[in-house]
Amino acid sequence: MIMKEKLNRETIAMRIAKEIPNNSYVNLGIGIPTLVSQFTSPEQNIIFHSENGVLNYGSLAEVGEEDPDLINAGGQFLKPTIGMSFFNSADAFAMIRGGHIDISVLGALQISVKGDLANWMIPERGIGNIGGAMDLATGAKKLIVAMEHTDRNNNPKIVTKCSYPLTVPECVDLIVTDLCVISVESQRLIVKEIAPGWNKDEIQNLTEAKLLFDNNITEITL
Amino acid sequence: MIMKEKLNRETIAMRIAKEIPNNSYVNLGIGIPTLVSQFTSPEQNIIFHSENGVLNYGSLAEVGEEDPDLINAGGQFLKPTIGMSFFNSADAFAMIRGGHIDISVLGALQISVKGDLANWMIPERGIGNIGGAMDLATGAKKLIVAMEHTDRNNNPKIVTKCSYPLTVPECVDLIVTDLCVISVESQRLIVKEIAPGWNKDEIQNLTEAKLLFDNNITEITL
Amino acid sequence: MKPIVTPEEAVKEIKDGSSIMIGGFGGSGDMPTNLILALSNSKAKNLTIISNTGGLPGFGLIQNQPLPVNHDILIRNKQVSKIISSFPVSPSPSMKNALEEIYKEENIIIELIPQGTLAEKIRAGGAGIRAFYTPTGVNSFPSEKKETRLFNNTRYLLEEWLQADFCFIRAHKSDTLGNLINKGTSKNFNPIMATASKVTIVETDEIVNPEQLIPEQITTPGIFVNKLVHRN
Amino acid sequence: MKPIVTPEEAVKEIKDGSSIMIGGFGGSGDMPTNLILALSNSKAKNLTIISNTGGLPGFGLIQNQPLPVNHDILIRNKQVSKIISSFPVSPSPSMKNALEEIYKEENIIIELIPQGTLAEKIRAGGAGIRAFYTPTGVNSFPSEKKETRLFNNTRYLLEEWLQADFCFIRAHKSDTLGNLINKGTSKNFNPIMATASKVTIVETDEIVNPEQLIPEQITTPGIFVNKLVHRN
Repeated sequence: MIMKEKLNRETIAMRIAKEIPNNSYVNLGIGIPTLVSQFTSPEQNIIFHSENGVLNYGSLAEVGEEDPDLINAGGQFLKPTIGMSFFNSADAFAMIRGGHIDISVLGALQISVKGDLANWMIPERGIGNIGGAMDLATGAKKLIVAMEHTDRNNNPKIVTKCSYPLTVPECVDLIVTDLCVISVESQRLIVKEIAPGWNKDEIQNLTEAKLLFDNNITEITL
Repeated sequence: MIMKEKLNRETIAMRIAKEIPNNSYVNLGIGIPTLVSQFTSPEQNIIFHSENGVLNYGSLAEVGEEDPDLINAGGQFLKPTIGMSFFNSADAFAMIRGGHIDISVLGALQISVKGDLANWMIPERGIGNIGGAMDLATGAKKLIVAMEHTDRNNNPKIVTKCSYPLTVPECVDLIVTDLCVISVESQRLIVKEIAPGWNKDEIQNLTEAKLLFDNNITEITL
Repeated sequence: MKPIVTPEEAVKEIKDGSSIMIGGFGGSGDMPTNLILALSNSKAKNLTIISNTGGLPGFGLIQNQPLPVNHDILIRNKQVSKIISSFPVSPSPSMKNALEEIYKEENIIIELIPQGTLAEKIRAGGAGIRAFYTPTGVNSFPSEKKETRLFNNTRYLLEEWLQADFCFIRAHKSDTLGNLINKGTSKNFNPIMATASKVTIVETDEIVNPEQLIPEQITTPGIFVNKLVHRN
Repeated sequence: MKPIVTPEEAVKEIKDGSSIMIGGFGGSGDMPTNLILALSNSKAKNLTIISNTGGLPGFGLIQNQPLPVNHDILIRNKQVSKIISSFPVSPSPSMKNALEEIYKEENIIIELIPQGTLAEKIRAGGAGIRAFYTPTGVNSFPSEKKETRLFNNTRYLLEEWLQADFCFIRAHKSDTLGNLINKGTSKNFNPIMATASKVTIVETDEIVNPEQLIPEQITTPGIFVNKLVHRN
């Protein structure tokens, strides 16, 4: 197979930023999701939530200006931002579980054709981290997954049935990978957009799950 | 029956104040219980809790200095006091239900020989107020009842079995009336102190429940 | 940015049969009086009101001040078919509120709930906790019709969450993002009701820019707020 | 007035088999490091540790700063027999913490709980709520051994409260009455753990007189606090 160019992490984040309506409350997971906040504009008035207890954080702190009492759930240091508010972990998850977060963006190890999400444990490791992912995938109104289409060994991550332990079954709404944008609709995976230079067969070949392709499929636009 | 002098409301409150160990967290109900805070000293470092969301309140506000945002659960206006803290109703009752309040002082309509408390409804009225009493009688480590020994028509309020609907069964630890101090121990009522000028028979005659009298019974001391 | 509306605009979408949580502890200065007044001037009927009291006009009243408007007026107006409350009537049987006067002939359903259970049900409604086991009410009034369960030989009562279509709450200050500050004892039910209602409408003394609030003093983050009404 | 003690005095009553909640989100400046260090110098063994992570020395670390002490040291010392956590090991499999290195040979029990459920179990422990129904974890890992129940056709998982013998928490400021203030994102698990432990020990940057705290900024009222330790 020719090694064609895939989207980089920033481009995946940029594409996801386009999905976020103005005035949304959004939680970004560790990894690619974290990058999404760089690609939204202040005019969109998007409020970012982090489950360690902060709403309305903005940019990251400069090196030398880190405050250990101003971090996000990924352990990154935040800049003090006008409009911030702080709360304890019970209240942070009350927001999530209570349905007050509009969009959660998470990474994934595997996603099944039904939209099952597995992202907390690689069985070979024998031990995993759940963190806030299970609550976010359960409670957020919309769940977007940001990930590479395949793992490091080119094994498909979008599968017929997850072999890794599930985080939440049937929870994913949209998948943005380095190859395409997939909408999960009634337990079917519908490819809506494809990365420049790639075609349907190439993408299906890197995917274990059966993909459907939208009639109005387009190139990924940012 | 000769109309002998009973203790007044302030004296009942004063006797209860003596029961409160230093450094206790104490919730005072409406009526006689409210008066208790007048008879504790600052050196005792007693912290008063009110279930509308305040800890460490002190004296009442003077007329003309009332602040509608500084009240207790009885609707009385409070003076701003050093060391106060404020919280919402869920947190106020987390303190009560979670066992963090050392002493609750409540009024009562009836108390049974087993220490059952009835204080939320007179059946003839057809409708009653529970307020915070049920949580307080359930959650406080110690429950003291402050009340007149009989009702306005001289009917006993300390009864064999409550005819009024219960607030909480078997919850009362100590009863201070205008006639005596009664300790509830293993479903028995043991009179420990008697008001000056009264004797055992007179008190039993105004009580439906069977009373036991402590061997070391004394006059009520303040 | 949260919309700033008049009380009349704020209550416009409240229809017959809506449920409304009303913050405040009792009945005096801490109630969202302008919102209640606007609702009393609307045509909405068959409302379910969830509030700590059943409307106590004299509670927490400063001497020589006029009786403040509270939800008593909605009951007197016959706009209410059900009330969920811990303290529905006056502490004194001789000073009847509207609810006690008319609930029988108007068939108003009164659901009486211990205050801590009411607060916890509302918090659960906002926090996505479907139900919980509480020790309060076991073997007394509310448990008669309710499921109980033993944990380690202690019995607890099952209570479900409580949610509403709307809530009217009070704030001392709001910023334009809907972050709220309540002074002193005026938090009470306001912050938790904001979490448990589909549409949270805030009657606030002041509306300021976000830089004018101290983040650590915010009692209700804007995520729970939908509309702001400036109290005059 | 709350007693002000040294870290060594504070941990003296912690015995073999005690359960200890440790506040902070991850592993950097927000942990009660002096209390953990004192405990690591004590003889207490077979401890149960309840904390968001299993001890992540590098988490939230400021560049070029030394690795801060956290409960990783207790595990490495073999003082821990059980850990209850949502994020027990390093995010990267190649950077193992002590727990991942030794849990098998040391038979350390790891109870893995979703972070929101962990927070809610602790809050419930402090609020006298014996158990609750949550949607999180239904049909995935934790539900395998757990009871579920349908409410209106949606399935929820039953979770019980969590309480501990001790907790170590952090505060930015405390007054002599034990009222605490946490800055910024340093609330996290601290205020709720304070409510759910028999003995709450606070490691605080400052201890001031009560008149120096703004009541509206207090995040943990003194009612939940037993001992204060001044961080140097």
